[in-house]
Amino acid sequence: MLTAFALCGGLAVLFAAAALIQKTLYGSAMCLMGVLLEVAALFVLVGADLMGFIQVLVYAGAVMVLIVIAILSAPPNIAQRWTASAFPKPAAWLVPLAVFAGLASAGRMGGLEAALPQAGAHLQREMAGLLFGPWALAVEAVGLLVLIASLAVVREDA
Amino acid sequence: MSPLPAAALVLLAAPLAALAFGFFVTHRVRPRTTHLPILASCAAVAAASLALLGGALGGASWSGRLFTWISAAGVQVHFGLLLDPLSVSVLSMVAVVGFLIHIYAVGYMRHDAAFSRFFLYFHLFFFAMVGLLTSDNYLQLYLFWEGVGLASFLLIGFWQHKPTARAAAWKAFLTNRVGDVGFLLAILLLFRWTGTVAFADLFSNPSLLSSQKAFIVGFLLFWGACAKSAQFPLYVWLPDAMEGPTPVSALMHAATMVTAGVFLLARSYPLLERAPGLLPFIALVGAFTAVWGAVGAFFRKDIKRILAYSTVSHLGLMTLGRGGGGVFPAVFHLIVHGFFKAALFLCAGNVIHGLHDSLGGAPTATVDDAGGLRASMPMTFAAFTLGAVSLAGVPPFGGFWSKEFVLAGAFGTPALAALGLLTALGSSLYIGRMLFLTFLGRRSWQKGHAAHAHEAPPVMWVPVLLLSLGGALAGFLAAPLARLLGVEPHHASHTVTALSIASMAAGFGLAWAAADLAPGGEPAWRSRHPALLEAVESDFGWQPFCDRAAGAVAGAARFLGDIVEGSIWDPGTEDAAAAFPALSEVLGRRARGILNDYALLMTAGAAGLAILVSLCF
Amino acid sequence: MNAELVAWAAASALFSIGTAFLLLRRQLVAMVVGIELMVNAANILIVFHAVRRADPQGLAVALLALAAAAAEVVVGFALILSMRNDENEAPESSHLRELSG
Amino acid sequence: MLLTGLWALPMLTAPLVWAAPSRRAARLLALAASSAVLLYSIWLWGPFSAEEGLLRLHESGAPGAYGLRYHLAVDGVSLSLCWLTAFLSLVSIVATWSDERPNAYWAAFLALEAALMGVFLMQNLFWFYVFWDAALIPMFFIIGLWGSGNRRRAAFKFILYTFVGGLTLLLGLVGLVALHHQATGAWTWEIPELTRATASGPWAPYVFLAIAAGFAVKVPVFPLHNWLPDAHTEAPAAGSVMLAGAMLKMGVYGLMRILVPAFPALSAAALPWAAGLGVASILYGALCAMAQKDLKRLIAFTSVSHMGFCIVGIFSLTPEGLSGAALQMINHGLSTGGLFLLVGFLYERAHARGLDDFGGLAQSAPWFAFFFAFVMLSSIGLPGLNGFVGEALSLYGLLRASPPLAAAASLGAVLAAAYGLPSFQRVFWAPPGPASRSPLVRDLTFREQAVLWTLAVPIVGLGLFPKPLLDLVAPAVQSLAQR
Repeated sequence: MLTAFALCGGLAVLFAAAALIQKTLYGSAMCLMGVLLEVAALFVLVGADLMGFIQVLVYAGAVMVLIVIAILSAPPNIAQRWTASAFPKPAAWLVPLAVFAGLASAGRMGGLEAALPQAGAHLQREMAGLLFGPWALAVEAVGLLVLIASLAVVREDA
Repeated sequence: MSPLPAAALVLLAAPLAALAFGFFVTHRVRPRTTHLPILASCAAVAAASLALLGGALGGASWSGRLFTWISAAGVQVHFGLLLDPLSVSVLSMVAVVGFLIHIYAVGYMRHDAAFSRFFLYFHLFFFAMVGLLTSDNYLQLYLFWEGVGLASFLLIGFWQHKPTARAAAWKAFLTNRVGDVGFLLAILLLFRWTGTVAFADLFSNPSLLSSQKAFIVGFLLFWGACAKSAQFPLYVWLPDAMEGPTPVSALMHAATMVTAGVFLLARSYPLLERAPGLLPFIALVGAFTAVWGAVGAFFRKDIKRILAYSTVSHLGLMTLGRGGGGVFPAVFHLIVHGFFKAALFLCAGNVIHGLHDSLGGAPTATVDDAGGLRASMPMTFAAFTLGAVSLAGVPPFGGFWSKEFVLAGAFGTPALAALGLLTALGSSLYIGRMLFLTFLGRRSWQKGHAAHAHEAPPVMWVPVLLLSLGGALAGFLAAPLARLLGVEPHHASHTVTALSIASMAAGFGLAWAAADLAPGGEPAWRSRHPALLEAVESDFGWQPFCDRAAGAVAGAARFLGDIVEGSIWDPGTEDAAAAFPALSEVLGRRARGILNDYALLMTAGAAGLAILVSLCF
Repeated sequence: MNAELVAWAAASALFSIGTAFLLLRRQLVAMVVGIELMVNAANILIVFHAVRRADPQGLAVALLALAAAAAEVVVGFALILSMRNDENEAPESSHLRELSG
Repeated sequence: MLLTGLWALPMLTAPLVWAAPSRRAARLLALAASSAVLLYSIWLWGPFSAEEGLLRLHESGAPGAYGLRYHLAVDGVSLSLCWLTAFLSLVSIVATWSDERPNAYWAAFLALEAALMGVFLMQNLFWFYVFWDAALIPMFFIIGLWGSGNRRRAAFKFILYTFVGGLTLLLGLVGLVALHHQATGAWTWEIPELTRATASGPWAPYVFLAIAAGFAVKVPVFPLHNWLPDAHTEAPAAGSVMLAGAMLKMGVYGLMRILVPAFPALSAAALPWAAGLGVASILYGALCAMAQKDLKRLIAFTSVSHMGFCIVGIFSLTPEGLSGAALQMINHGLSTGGLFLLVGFLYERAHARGLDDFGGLAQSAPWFAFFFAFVMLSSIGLPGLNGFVGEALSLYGLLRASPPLAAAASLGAVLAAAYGLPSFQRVFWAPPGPASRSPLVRDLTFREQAVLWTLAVPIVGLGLFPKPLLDLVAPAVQSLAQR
């Protein structure tokens, strides 16, 4: 299990890196889909099946569709991939590296448990209980947010 | 010590009251009468001091505290009066001589537009000196010491329109400040080492200061006295100081200013005594100054300048007396010198006054301008002759006796003795030359001038005659003064007397030979040695050196004030401020409005902050 | 091998790659992709630790975050599409240069 | 509520003055307010001496979060500085009475007075700093709006320089609070508490330096003095009086009230440096003054020289030196204030202040000459006038701490004569220059003379009877020296 977990994590990172250096937006989008699916797999591997399904549904499904539509509605521009920054490019590359270094050092690497945790069946039930019980207001708020967001795509002249 | 009598308070109260009344009332309402309250105050001070002198001769001395001046932790200074034999004896001379000079000044300054202002300054001078003499601690003495300096500044520069007077006034004050720094440091060191500056505490307990500390303090005090009393390195201001009106010179040279330093040394004698090697050093400086002044006086032509250098010389003698023979010779010579020097200066004033028309109103005269005045100015001539023989030390006049005591003290050391005899010779030499050229000889002033020399009015010659008589008869004061100071005067041996009389006589002889009485003509020896004359004129380079030193400080000031301030500090701060707009210009060119750049800066900033925080905790 | 190390490493790498998108890619769509990567990185950690602690609240937060991220993508693309006034070019970060309002 | 009145009264009157219906009403109101503050501050001596203890007349609000609290109290030093501020405010207002100044001018002086009072009264660092920086604002406008020729540049230089100094100070003060928190675990901004437990630790020297630099800019100490000559020169006469007379004292007061008590060990260790800088200020200021051709600039540089005596007095850490510094603050306020007033009067008449523009004024304006000489003599430390006592005590303190430095500092007395008397001679004795021939150069008017006589009284008084003031500051000074 742990090997599978590590494999999926590694693949997700590889896909992300590939997305970064793709020349075309389509390529990036496809690589992103790979990342999203690998993340879903990570969720399933720790026993959070529900989260995995939702990840596939919402991200790998709905959001990807949105991205593809956004790319489609603009003319392709393959010549230019990187931004015309005012700063030298190596300096700009250093910042993500610094972020990685900072995050990596902040986490307790090789921390508490070596084994991969597994969510019990009750955990997702309790989550549901939370969402529809005490956290109902938050769920309602997010639902409202999604509704308003969907209104945003309505064209002004429609 | 008895409590202060009323007369003691008069010493300070009368001049203060006179000054206030003169400044606020007569100076505004009737400026021509300002001298009246001031003369009254002088008379009161003279009477009070003579009364005190009488008491002191009866064995009394007084001291008292008036109020607390400064009180801060370890520094406790009280304002008080100390009237012991030393201060009373000098005070009496100062009061009497000062009073007579005040009277003389009424006549001398009668026609000056600033008559009233002159008297206020003049009396301030007098007041400061009286305060100085009666102080009971060093800090209070320092207050009046500086007051004397201030008054001398005002009076030397009294004729403000003259650039030389302004420069001389400044030079006097500045040189005195150079000395005062030493005095002030001595006072502060006394506080540090003994916790007190009161004379009574300091001198009653000899163990307060170790001999090494006494040397440091004594040396600094002597440095202060060097400036006020015109001793060698710091005498430079005194010859210039005759830029003021003549009564000022008389007061300054005889009574008020230059005697202050000698008085300070006399006052500090118990302290100086404790310092090993200091008294011989002082004596040596004094002897050197005495000869130095005598040489300067001999070559000068300006009559006031001759007298000024003669004062330098005699102050050197007093210092020599202090260093060699204790308090008595110095104080005695100080008193005698006060009388005859005042007389001589006032005579010079009479000469200038008398030649006023032929000089075209110049404030001073040279020996060449005068000549043959004995007939037209008989009273002045008489007074001058009395003063001159007294100065030269012709027996039995006053100067003879005081010089005997000084030389007697000095004869222990051959070098001092030689210098002392040389001074004795020099004194008669320069004063004889001046006497011969001014009053004997031919009347050079009549040639080409329509005007005539005339005798001064009685208000001007009576005080002069009295002063010169005082100087001549001052020999009688020796015994009472010695009794007053409680010392057994160390009489000179016959050898010393003979030697000093011989050198005096030789001096007069040389003077007669050196003074070419032909009118207006330069004696042949003068014209043969122009380099020598030039060297003497510049005091063998010492005056120009002092001027250059002052110029160097002024140059440094200009360097700092103009160049460093103007081209380092100002641009430094202003350009530093201007760097910020320049920096924003540079950075602004980078900001081209690209989203990624802002994201970059934001992320970099957040990451940097996170790293900083993680490092701190 | 350590599970926590894997989770941290993957999340850190995803997050910094997302940052790189944001800082270096020219197209606005790609920048949104970067943001998605960062959200996912965060979610990985939240879910991992929720499971490890058996805390349902963590899962609930991850779920809500996921929904909110979806909404944010929608709004983001709506903005990108509406700013597109030049028919011949893809929307780029350099097009948003001037404040007006 | 005794002390609040001292700063609240001018602060509340200032907007009224600004809003007054006419210029006449505005300046009358300003006069009334500043006289009331002066009388009130003098009256405070009664309640002050009725109390016991070092800090008296405590007045405090409820403690707020993070130790922020409204807390006022005075000791001898701050009370005497309050008197000085009130006195000089009144003097400045009366001295510029004839000017047709707008309402805002008078209001600015009251605001300045209020801010200065606040600095001297506050016992809470936070409020202290608020007033510290608030004092810059009215002074900025006084220089920038009503100054002479180059006023803009001077005003900006003034505010930038002193504000940067203020920020350094703020950094240091926050550091001090943090150090105190580290040591005791309590957050407080109360000055008495901060100074009771002495700060230490590896960061303490940096905090010390930051605070010292912040105060040193205001004093100003030698290398940080550059804002002062321009600001003093371009400010209007009354502005220079307040700037030199009262505002520079903020820095010295801060050193005495905060820096030295909070870091006694470091202050003692800093003695050679701090006193060395003080001596450098004395000599450098005096030398620069010698070279100046502009009277106001000359006096400005003498301020640098005189404030150097305060520095050496404080860092000698002896009761005598500290008393001297406390006295020197008052003395410098009086004598330099007086000199700036006199030059202001001269400038009002002739619109010139160069040394070479004048000459021979002693003939045409004898009272002018008298007062100028009088105040100048007090400034160069003639014994019998006020300047001497403070300088001598500071010098004595330094002598106890470091004799060689004291010897160097005493040369300041020679240099003082070298800048003071020639400037007097040039203006009053030398042949008349272009400006002194102007018929506008008249002698002092009655109002001007009245102002100067009121200055002359304390100048002589403190010169001959400084004991009451020395006794007033003695407890504060003793407790400081014993730390």
